[in-house]
Amino acid sequence: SNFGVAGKEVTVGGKNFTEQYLLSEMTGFLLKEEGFKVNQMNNLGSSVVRSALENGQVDLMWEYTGTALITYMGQEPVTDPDKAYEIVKDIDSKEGIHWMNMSKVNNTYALALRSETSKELGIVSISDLADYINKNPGKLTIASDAEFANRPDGLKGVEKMYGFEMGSSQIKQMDIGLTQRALNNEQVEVSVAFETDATIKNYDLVTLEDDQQFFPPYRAAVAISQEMHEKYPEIEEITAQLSDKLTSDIMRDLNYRVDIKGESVSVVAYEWLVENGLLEEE
Amino acid sequence: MEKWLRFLEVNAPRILELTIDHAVLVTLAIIVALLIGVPLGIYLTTNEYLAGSVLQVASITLTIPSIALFGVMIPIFSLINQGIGFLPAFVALVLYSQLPIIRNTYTAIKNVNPEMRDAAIGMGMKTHQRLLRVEIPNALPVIMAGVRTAVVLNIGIGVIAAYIGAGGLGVLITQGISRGDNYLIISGSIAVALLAIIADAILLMIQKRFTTKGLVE
Amino acid sequence: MIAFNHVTKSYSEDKIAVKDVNFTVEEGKIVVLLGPSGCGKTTLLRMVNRLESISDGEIIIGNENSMDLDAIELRRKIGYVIQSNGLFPNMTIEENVMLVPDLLGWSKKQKKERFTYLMKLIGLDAADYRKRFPHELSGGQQQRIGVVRALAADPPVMLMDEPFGALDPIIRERIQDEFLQIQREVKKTILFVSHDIDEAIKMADKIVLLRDGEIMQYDTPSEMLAHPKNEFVSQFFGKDRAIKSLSLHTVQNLQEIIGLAPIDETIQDTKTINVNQDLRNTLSMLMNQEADQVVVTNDQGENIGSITIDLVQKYLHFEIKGKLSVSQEG
Amino acid sequence: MIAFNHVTKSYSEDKIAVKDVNFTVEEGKIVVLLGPSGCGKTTLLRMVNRLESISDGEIIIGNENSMDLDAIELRRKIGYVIQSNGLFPNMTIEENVMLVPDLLGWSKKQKKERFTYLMKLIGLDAADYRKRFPHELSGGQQQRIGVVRALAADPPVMLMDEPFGALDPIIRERIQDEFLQIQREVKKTILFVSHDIDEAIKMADKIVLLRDGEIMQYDTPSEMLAHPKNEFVSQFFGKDRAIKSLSLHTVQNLQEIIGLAPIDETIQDTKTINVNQDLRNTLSMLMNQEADQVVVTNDQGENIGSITIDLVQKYLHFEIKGKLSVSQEG
Amino acid sequence: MNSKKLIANIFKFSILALVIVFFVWAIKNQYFNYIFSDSSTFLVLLRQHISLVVVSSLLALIIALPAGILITRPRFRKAEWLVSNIANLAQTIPSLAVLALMISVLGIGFKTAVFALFIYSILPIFRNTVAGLDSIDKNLIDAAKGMGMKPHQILFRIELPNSAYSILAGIRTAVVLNIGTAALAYVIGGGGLGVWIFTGIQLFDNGFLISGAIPVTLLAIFADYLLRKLENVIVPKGSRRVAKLE
Ligand SMILES: Nc1ncnc2c1ncn2[C@@H]1O[C@H](COP(=O)(O)OP(=O)(O)OP(=O)(O)O)[C@@H](O)[C@H]1O
Ligand SMILES: Nc1ncnc2c1ncn2[C@@H]1O[C@H](COP(=O)(O)OP(=O)(O)OP(=O)(O)O)[C@@H](O)[C@H]1O
Ligand SMILES: C[N+](C)(C)CC(=O)O
Ligand SMILES: [Mg+2]
Ligand SMILES: [Mg+2]
Repeated sequence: SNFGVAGKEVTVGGKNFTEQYLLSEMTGFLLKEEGFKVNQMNNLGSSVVRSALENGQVDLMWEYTGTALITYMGQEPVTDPDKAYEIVKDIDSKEGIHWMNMSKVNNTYALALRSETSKELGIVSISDLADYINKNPGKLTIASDAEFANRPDGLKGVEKMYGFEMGSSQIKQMDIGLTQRALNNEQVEVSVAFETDATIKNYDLVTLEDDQQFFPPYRAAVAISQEMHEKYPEIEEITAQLSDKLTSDIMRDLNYRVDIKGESVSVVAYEWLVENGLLEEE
Repeated sequence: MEKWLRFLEVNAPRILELTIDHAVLVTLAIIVALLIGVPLGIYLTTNEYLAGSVLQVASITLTIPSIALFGVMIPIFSLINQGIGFLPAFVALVLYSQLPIIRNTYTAIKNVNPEMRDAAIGMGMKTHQRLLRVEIPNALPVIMAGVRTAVVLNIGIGVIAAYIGAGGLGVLITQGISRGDNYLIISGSIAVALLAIIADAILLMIQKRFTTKGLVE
Repeated sequence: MIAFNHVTKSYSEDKIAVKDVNFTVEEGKIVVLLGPSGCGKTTLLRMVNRLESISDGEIIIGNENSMDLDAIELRRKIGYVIQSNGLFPNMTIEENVMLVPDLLGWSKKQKKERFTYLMKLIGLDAADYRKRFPHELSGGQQQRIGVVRALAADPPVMLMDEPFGALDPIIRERIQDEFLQIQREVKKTILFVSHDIDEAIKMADKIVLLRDGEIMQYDTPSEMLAHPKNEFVSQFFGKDRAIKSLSLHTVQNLQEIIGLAPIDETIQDTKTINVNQDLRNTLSMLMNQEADQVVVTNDQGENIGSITIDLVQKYLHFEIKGKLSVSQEG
Repeated sequence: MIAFNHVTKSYSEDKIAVKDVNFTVEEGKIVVLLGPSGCGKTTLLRMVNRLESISDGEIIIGNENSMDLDAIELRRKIGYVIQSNGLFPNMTIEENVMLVPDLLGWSKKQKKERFTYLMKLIGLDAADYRKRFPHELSGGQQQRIGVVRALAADPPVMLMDEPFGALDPIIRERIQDEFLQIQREVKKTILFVSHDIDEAIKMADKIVLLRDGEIMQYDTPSEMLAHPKNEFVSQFFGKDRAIKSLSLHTVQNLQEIIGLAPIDETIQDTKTINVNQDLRNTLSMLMNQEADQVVVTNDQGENIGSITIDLVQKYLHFEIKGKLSVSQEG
Repeated sequence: MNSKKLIANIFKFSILALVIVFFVWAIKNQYFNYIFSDSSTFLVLLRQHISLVVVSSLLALIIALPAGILITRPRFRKAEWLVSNIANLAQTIPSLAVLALMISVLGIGFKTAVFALFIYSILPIFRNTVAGLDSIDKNLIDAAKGMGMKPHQILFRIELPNSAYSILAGIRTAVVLNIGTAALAYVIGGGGLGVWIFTGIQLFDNGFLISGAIPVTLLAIFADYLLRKLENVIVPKGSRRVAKLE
């Protein structure tokens, strides 16, 4: 049934890009199935959902290990995903947040170029990019969302590690959904991309090799408030069904259906859950 | 067109749900704004000194860009752990409604023909009788105009509330932007516009219903 | 009765609107406050129902000091008519007229009866007008409603501030007549503000002529026209005040005091005039020499005598110089 | 000169505002359009400067058909004063008054001189008022500015639509007198709308009395008062029109036509009256019997005769019935 | 009387206190720091913001003012009802949507944002122009015609000066609204101080938020103030009072 038993209520938080809409929606479906009344608080910046989780406005969310490690906790990048997960889990246990169900989805940041630009300028790695920019300052512009432009694991960190700098007027900031479009429309030369983005393939873009391994792994996992976890321990099992099955490729595929084919988030989420036997068709 | 039908078939329940959220947010904000603004507007007619400063403050409030006000609400309300969602959006909308409601109430009561007021006093009406029987009825059309302005304004501004997690129709539009989905954007905008038009029409009906025929010129 | 005892009103130290005013409006009489703009008429009027405070002196209404009464109570006992009629546009005619009775808690039946009675008084059909709104009435009708609204709770005292000021001269005259008719029936004690000399002469039992807040003269209209107390009064009423005063008298008054001339049956070219016609119109007719003889008829249409310019002049002389001089001549 | 030849104006098939109107305003004269509200006065006036089109007939101005002239040219040659004075709130008094001269391209110096001259005409200080705005003036002052604005480019013809309608009676009378004074100096050809009988009588060389768009009578005021052509005219001017007409004449007029009575030196109780006093005030004085004899003095203060009610009556009779009847009696 | 003044003063001081507390809190927490530490970015964003507003407002003025004048001419009067209603309907479309929909037409970036803001600013200017011209006393027009003024003379010497107050109020509304809406330009890559506001919201970084939001707010308040001052210059002294009385 879709009707929650009195008191069995959770708020699922979500960030402002497609993968997150999908993850929240799928989680919501599963929880509803188990008799929870589910509130969604979607469409938020990373740190906003995070602080909502901290202060109890949000009960659980899908978070990425790398994001937590660097942006929230200010730690050094860790290349091993399981190690990273443990560190994050450990630190957050003191914050009243419980991590569980790390999936195989690795949605890391990437820098993308149009493949023709890449060929023309001979840029295939971020080091190439840094070289080019240092030789031709002010020539390339980058499309980024507000987060990437300002996060320590974002542009600032990349610049620092690779040793280049983009002037503030070279950084075109916009909604995360539009960066690849801006690139494709030749309004910028570089854009930020997510590894699971479907648009990369679709637009004939290439992602630059992170040859100095700046970006840590960004494994999607469930972060839930300790309180909620203790109150409803069954949530761990419910969400495990998802984390067990999801991979970056599946995520990319689902993103493709939403972003490129224009299907509705809930339809895509619902159909996938049904196809994979997590939900019975009504 | 066919695409639209398919889109609506899938999304209609969600659009409806968000529309209701949006309407509830705005309605609650307006009700609270009315409870504050109308008595305040009436009181201001008796205190010129205060009227000047209150109206000035209210008019400055209205110049604050909506995204800025919503944004500033986050750190402030985080102090009580309510940084995102309904409460900050609600408070921002109440603030935005104050100017049209206070100003229109104030000017409407103020502009009630002084001779009419005189006649009422001269007939031995007490202050509350005068307010209820003469001043408010005659000021109603102008007060309602203020309410209508506030409602239409709030329905529009409510869209921005999606950025601080308050839900509502802004969700459709912001997701539409993120996902480059014009169907979402357009359906969201049309829902907002319709909501505004319907709300305005309903308020106009209420206004006509409660305005005695005597005031219809 | 309204008595003003040494009433003074100062809005500020150097703005004294009313200065030491003393006069009494007797029971059932109309006293008109007359004077140039800004002389303090409205201020004086509004002190009676305490819309303005009294700076000094006292106003006695009935036999109580107005300050001893509760302001709300006091106002409900005083009918108040203002220039622009002040009808409430949001209320129907009935609601407007019955407002004070309503505030006083009259029963529905009482109110309905009273409304019907009042509307009859001003010659409007109660059923027809009950549900209408002020804006659906002509200016003249609105003014009448304004007057009966003030009469609604049958207050012994009425204050009227230029009640007919906004009307055009023709309708204005009609309403003045109508109002005098009503007053003959209801006999209120009325304080009436006007700045129109003709209106004052017509409506007043007595006139208070004000200048700069001070009473210049308090007298009956004919006394004031005949014996202006000072230069200001005489100038205010103008050089033709004798002619103005003629409108205060009818042929009947003349007949009663000095009698009419006999009718000369030999004169063919005659015109007739009703005995109730005022002397101003009569004189005009006589001056015009529209006929060689003007015969006076009574209400039954019988000829009761003839009238001449000489008679008018004599009558006026009598009115002005008093019986003494008439008897001297007579 | 303005001549109306069979002028008709219909706003729609069944709304004929002006019907076959014929009359001529002679050079330097004031013709007053008089009549009840809605009778077509404004419409008639506005056809002259083509603010309304003419449905039928023609209007000749000077000796040109108004339709043959360019509308803009035509209007610049015609002064136009409207009831609400129509001063432009965004312009100073000087800019308002000098607008037409400005449009006509006068030089700065010319304008300044003209402004000073015009302000003097209405007794206002040019330097003081030059930079003020209309809202800083009283109603009466605004009205005066409205009049001189129309006079600014010295147009031979003036149209005035109830120019003094908005003023209170006392100020109104003062401005009327002032305007007549100015007219004596400037001698414009004036078409003047009024609905006030006294104003019409006072201002007009001739009156056009309209009803429902048709001319009821076109005559000098005294003719119209003495010989109303029909029931409507006679009712419109009222029963006391003989007395009204007295204000049109002075003792001087009477003296010229029927002469004064000799002075009886034996009578002690005399009052004097100036030969320029109007007969209405004179009659009032005589009726009042303020003295046993009223002696007329000329401007040099010399006594030139005495006056009696009989003389006034005779004079009026002469005016009404013409010389014939006087000589019969004389 | 005294108690009323007292209440008014209490209100004024509490508001002032609130504002001061806010600023003290913000400064103490170094929330304004980005303005100084990253002043080059701040200046870029500020310049972008101002250009967005100025360019779009000027374009809107160039279109809306003549359109308002045209629609109030006798020839087009009949269309006024229709045009005004369409304009009012358009006003109910949220500004964010107008920005978003322009992407499909013009792509992403500054030009798109300018165009959307321009579209959005036309309405208040148009509406106030029409209202201003309509509210002029018909007697004035009559007097002007009667004095032999030509239509263009009436327009420029009577109608426009006397509706200047209303037109300026429309421009003021448009500009203030515009400053706020321009803060949304970030979403479509149009730049402006909205970038910092959104950064602040998404990163929950009060520094970015306040360094973006407060300057935008001050910009709006300042523009409002400036345009009010402009009234004293542009609106003729004589008609200012008349307009304010309404
Ligand atoms: N509230 C007030 N404050 C200060 N002065 C006032 C006030 N009300 C009236 N006055 C002044 O008091 C004087 C008398 O005013 P009032 O209104 O009584 O005159 P009025 O005779 O009724 O005049 P009008 O015929 O123009 O109505 C005037 O000089 C007026 O300016
Ligand atoms: N534009 C118009 N369209 C239709 N009818 C009109 C128009 N203007 C005036 N009328 C009608 O023409 C008639 C004459 O109007 P006009 O304004 O000339 O009267 P008036 O004598 O000036 O009246 P008032 O003394 O009230 O000013 C009236 O019945 C009026 O209703
Ligand atoms: C997973 N990403 C790093 C792409 C975005 C985030 O942290 O929200
Ligand atoms: Mg008064
Ligand atoms: Mg007229």
